[in-house]
Amino acid sequence: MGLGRRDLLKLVGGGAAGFFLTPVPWRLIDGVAIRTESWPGVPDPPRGEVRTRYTTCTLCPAACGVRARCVVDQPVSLAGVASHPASAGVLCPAGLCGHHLPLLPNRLRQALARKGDNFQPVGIDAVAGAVATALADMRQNGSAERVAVLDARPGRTASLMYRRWLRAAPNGTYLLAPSAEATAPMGIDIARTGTVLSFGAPVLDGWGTPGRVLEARKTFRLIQVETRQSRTALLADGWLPIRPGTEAALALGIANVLIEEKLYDAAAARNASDFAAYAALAAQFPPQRAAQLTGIPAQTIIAAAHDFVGHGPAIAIAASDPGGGPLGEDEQIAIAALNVLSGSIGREGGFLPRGEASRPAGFEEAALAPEQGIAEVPDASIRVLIIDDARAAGTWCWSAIERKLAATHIVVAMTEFLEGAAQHADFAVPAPAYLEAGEDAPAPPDVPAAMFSLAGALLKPPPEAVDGAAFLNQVAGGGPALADVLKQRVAAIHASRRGEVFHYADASRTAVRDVKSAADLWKALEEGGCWIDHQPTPHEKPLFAILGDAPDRVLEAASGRLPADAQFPLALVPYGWRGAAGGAISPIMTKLYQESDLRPGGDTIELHPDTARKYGVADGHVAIVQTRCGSCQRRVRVDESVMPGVIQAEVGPSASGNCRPEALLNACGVAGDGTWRLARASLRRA
Amino acid sequence: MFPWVNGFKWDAGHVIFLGAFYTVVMIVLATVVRALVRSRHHVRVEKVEAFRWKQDFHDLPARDRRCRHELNGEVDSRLCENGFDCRSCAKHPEFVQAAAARADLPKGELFGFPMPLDRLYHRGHTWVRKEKDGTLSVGLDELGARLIGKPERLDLPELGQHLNANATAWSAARNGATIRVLAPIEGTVLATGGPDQGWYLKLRPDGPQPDTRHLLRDGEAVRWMSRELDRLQLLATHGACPALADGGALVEDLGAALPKNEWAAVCGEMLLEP
Amino acid sequence: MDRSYIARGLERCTTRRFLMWLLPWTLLLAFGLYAAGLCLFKGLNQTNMDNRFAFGLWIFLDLTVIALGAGAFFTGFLVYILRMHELKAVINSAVVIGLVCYSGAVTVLMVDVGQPLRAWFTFWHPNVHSMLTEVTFCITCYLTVLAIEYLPLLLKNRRLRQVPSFLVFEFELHRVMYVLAGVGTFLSFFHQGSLGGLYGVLRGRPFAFREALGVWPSTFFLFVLSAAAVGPSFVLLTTWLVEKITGHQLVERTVMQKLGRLSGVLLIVYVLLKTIDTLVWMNRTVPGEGFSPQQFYGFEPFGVWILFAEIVVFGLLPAVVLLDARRRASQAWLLTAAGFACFGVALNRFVMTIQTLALPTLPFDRFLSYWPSWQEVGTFLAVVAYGVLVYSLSYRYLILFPQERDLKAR
Amino acid sequence: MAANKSARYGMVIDLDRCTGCGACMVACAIENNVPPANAKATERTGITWMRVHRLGNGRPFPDSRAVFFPILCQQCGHHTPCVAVCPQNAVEVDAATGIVDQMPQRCLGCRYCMAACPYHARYFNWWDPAWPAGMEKTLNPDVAPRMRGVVEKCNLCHGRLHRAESKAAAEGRRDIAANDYVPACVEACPAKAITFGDLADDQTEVAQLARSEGAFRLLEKLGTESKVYYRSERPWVHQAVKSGIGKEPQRG
Repeated sequence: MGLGRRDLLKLVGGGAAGFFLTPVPWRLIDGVAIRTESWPGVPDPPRGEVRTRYTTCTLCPAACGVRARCVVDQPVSLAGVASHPASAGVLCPAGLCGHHLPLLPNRLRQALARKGDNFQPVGIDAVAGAVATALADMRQNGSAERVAVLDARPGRTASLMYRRWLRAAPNGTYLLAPSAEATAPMGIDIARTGTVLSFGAPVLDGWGTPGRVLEARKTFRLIQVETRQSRTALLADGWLPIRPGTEAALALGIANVLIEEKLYDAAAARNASDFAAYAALAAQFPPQRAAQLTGIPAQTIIAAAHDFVGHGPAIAIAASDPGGGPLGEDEQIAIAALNVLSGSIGREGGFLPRGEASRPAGFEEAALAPEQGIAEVPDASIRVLIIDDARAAGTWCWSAIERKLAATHIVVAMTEFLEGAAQHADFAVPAPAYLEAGEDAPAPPDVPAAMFSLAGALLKPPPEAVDGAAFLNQVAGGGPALADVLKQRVAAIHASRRGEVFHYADASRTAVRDVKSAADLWKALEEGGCWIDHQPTPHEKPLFAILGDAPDRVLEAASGRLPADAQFPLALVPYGWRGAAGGAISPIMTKLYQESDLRPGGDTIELHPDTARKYGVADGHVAIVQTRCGSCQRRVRVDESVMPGVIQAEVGPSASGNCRPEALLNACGVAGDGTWRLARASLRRA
Repeated sequence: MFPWVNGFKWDAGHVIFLGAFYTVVMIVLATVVRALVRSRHHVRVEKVEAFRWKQDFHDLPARDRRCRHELNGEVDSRLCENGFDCRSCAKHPEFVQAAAARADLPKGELFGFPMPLDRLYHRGHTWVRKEKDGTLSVGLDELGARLIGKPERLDLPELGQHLNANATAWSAARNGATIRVLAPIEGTVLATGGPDQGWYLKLRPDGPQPDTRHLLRDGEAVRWMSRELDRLQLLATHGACPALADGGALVEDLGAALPKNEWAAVCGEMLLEP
Repeated sequence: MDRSYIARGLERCTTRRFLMWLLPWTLLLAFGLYAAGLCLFKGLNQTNMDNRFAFGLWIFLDLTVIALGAGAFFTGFLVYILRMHELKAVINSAVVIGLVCYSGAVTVLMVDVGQPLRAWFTFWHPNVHSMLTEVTFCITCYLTVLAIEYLPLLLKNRRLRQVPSFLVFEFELHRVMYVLAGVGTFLSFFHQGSLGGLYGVLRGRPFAFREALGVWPSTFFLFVLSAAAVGPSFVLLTTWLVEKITGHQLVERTVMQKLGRLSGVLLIVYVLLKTIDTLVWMNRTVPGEGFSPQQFYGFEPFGVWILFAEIVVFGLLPAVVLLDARRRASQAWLLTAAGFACFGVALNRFVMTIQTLALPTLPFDRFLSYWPSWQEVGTFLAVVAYGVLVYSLSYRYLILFPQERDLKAR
Repeated sequence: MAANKSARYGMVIDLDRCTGCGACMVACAIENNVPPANAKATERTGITWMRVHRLGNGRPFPDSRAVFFPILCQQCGHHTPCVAVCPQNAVEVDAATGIVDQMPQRCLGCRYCMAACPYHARYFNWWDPAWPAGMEKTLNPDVAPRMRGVVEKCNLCHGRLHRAESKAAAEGRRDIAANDYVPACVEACPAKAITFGDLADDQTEVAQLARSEGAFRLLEKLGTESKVYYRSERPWVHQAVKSGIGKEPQRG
């Protein structure tokens, strides 16, 4: 018996040993190895049919063509549309991850009403009701107060609808965003431009239509006038590091050289009614004086002037930087005048008047409220303010808008996120996000030819979301839906029989006159396409005044914007990058400002080593930037490329997330014309 | 790892590296297994006690492993290599012959310390006496008795159990320590006594003429004992105890006289337990 | 009360005092285990390591600890293979030190890898050309060997040896110990070496990269040599420390001096070869990779002084002292020299690991700084505490120093 | 270019065109399901298979100049540092494409390869990969996200290579068409600064650019035969690269 048991044990033991000599257990272990891949924290990408769909980017005025790779209906990646007439197959970082925006956790999904310092849910009809009663009240006692729509993305069909609606409303006022690029009166024929003299415009870092500009970069020379060694300055053929706020002086200095040396386009000058006055003004800024003011050596200024007209066609631009705000009107005049001297206005390779896609009947200019800048509206005059796309307004100075509001007022923000201006509103109304709104994209600001493209919705908006038009209809109790007006507009374009359709899918083009019906045109645009008019032909140059009514203001501007100030010895130069300067951004953008040091981030300031030493701060310290209008706390980065005596502050997202741009922007203070480019500041370690 | 596992290549690197690895594993495994098997075998054939003594003897400090013939003054310095079992010692007979000439008549006591010479002494402080009936009585000698005194517990072997020389004959527990006593000679247990009887065991020898060459007798025993007393004194004074305080007479019961730990250590030393 | 577990004739403090001694170490161990737990369950984001400082405190200390633990294999080699019997006096202690160092190092490595559950992949899909594979295989094998070498000590415990089969097994093991010592020496040679190779093969780290001799970079042999050199020194130091703490003399002074001398002889050879290696590196290897040696010492605080300290102050100096019989005779000199030798090797491991990673390799790189997080420090303290506990228990209940009793009897 | 005839995929990055916008980094992260940063992540613990660095000329304002340096796995072709060191063969060089491939499912996270890589192109998952709730929907179905505690790096968009291969197979072609396989960063670069293709095929634009004047590789003397080339007309850039380490960068 005992013996039997022993045998049994032997058998089992031997069996076990034998088993381990076979591949079986090892195979099993191999399998286990693979299994360790499935780990709790790792999400499983959804599978499904992969399709390619097309739309147009509406995150900035560039209106780039978008090719979306979708799993079933969900876009999983965005890319440019190759050989797109404007964007030339390019998307910017923000555009590449635009499909994340609708899914952001802080998405606004229902209307909110302000209660004290925080918001409470409310029905949209209640919001509309509040606006309606306010309007009724204004009508009743015919008050002089205004109803205003502040449009962050002008030039859309929706903008036209606002303007028509405002026309009917009491003192309806249509306001343009302080730094609206879309409203440039003329386009640039960049493909044929010979020289670009840029006053702080981020030409290579998100200006106009990036694809188009970068493609043309091979052919134009770039002279960058900028305090900051921006990305554009780094890649420019010449960089003129200019003392903050003295752009006008440089412009006049260059003008001086050109006029003295008779290097300007006399023919073009003859069209200017007040050229003599302008020349006289320029005469006050010989290179030496300009050098004193701008800190750029006289020789360099002279050389720049020669450079400028040396390789025509030459244009001078002073577009805005999304964080730094636009240059003051007067600087703009001084700079624009250079285009008269280079004769680039209305000629190939220069500025060409922008065409516009035909409008449907009832939207003639006469039937619409005029476009106005915030500066043009008297203070304390707005009773009802409706802000469209408040998110894009992330870099406005609220103080500029606030001072326009009447004592009792309602501010309604149509927005996807409770960001930017929306935080100051009385009501926040959820709007469809990017890729959710079936709307049109305005023609890019720098493209002379008229363009029209649909930003077809790839995703369903949240049930509560309403677009601006629908909201106004609700207020007014009826009116056409945006979609219908869009259809009308497409019909109008079809009727005009002008231009051609570019199809995103295969980069083919069809002349509009070959498109059978308006419906077909609509289909073509909705499936992914854009309509583009012929390149406008140069026309007779009209008579115009260079300085207009502002010769002394220009002179004042040219004498320097930043008077010395013992209490605030430093110059605060804010700057931002298109697509991230505003409120919400995709979390993937952390790659740029948190997981790398590619972008300093919105919680930092950059100083020259000497400046830092002088004010007792070092790399990594936290410093307080103080101006007359406010202050903000930021981490110091010491950088040899910064101009001594200057504080560079990025307006944008930050790893710490605790830094909102407002603090900085408000500290910058706002000029009468609603710009905030510069401020005097002092610095101390926190 | 193995030819059938993903990533394995039959190249020199793999063959050499893994070859070396498996060899090492095999060697280690083989060594351990061998040790296990052998030890299992020894346990089965009850060689345990032999091993225990072997080790104990090996672990004894050199001064406690002196050859009996050195103690006897026949050689200057010699260490025992046979665990005090002279029967398996090649040199022993030579010494005996050499010593044969030298005959002396010792007296049966050592500074008033009884040392009967009718018996043979083992270096573990036990004695063996051949009885008329051919059995062997085994007991503790005077020193051993005084060391252990009255044990609280006594583990004596069962009747009929066979003991080997130098195996544990019995163990006595006292002061929280157990002291083992070595068997002076092999034999089968016939009866067990205790401190009061004056003897502990009665053994039936394995053969008619038990071989007792390894045991100490007569003068040799006396000389050994006197040396043992010196050793005890050394240990005791080291522990500062009253052992020989009164001019040389050993106290009756060291177990009571010494502090517990001290006593255990001394017992270990004297009864050849490391 | 645990008297019956303590070998007869050994003086040990009372149980109460012993527990008091264990208490703080136990607390430290608990704290360290908590820290390690954080790293295991929350991930290595608990440490201050990063993509650039991929290795930190842990790897540095692992290398150091294993170098110091080399006393185990080297003493074993001397006793069982070269039959230097006087070293029997410390072999047991050396084995315990070795066991502690290696098991500790392996434990930390387990925490150090991102996916401990996959640690066995190295055995499963071994890349035989990787130094780390060599290290993993050898260390695990050698740890097993050490455990087996530790077994007899354990079984010799006064209580355990009452169990017949233990007694016999211990006896049998003891008889084959020389085989294990041989295997241990073989394994140690390779993993001490491949630990050196670990950094020597990094072509991408010109500061660490060394020319190959055969299949191994020169650091392979330097590490073996330096480890063998400090092994005895460390055994010497620990023995002295235990003597100080317990107040007993544990080994003959001559044994200590013997250890010192061994260290000295090996150390002087090491210093010589290390110097040659450094010269070859400066004049051949580095220029060949398009750098100049000065570039590596341009970053404070790691100036040339660190090289000088490593080779002269903590290499040549102690070697000379240990080789001088008169100095060796003085306890103070002996111990100081041994201490210097150990520190020198620790410094060498530090330079190889930390300094290598701190140095930039690309034009836009920065010289990086790194400071371990408390979780990293805690995890290491756990190993220290664990070591002290194991050694204390072993010292109390096992016979680590065979000479102790005789020396006491004197 | 061919997947079966052994190709050597590589790229030439024109530093004079790179504007440092970061589109490549974003596109890469989206294509390869690289998670957004953990709140505690820094530029030393983040995951950026493609990372744009800024190299200054070390001179003060107004003479300071800088260039943007996109760094990705340099796809070393000769004693590839990371391959030799990996203890469990988790890194392999694909003979057919020359792509250095990291197998996260076999990596145990010892990070030895990271210490070995002189280009710092390897990244460790210090945290569990986490996307904001609901955003998992936007993951690329062709690429499996990696778990915490393993190393990952650029593999020249393996997902895209497979897609191109299966497309070729579907159309019964043996070789994949050049424009079917373009890594995300190359596709996304607005400045068209990156030229990608088969270096083994002399006819390709990339091969010619790689041999052109002003083209260079990082740490060329290490003899790693990397397949990522850079080019610049600016002399100081070449200077800075030659002078190697030793200059503090301007940022950070």
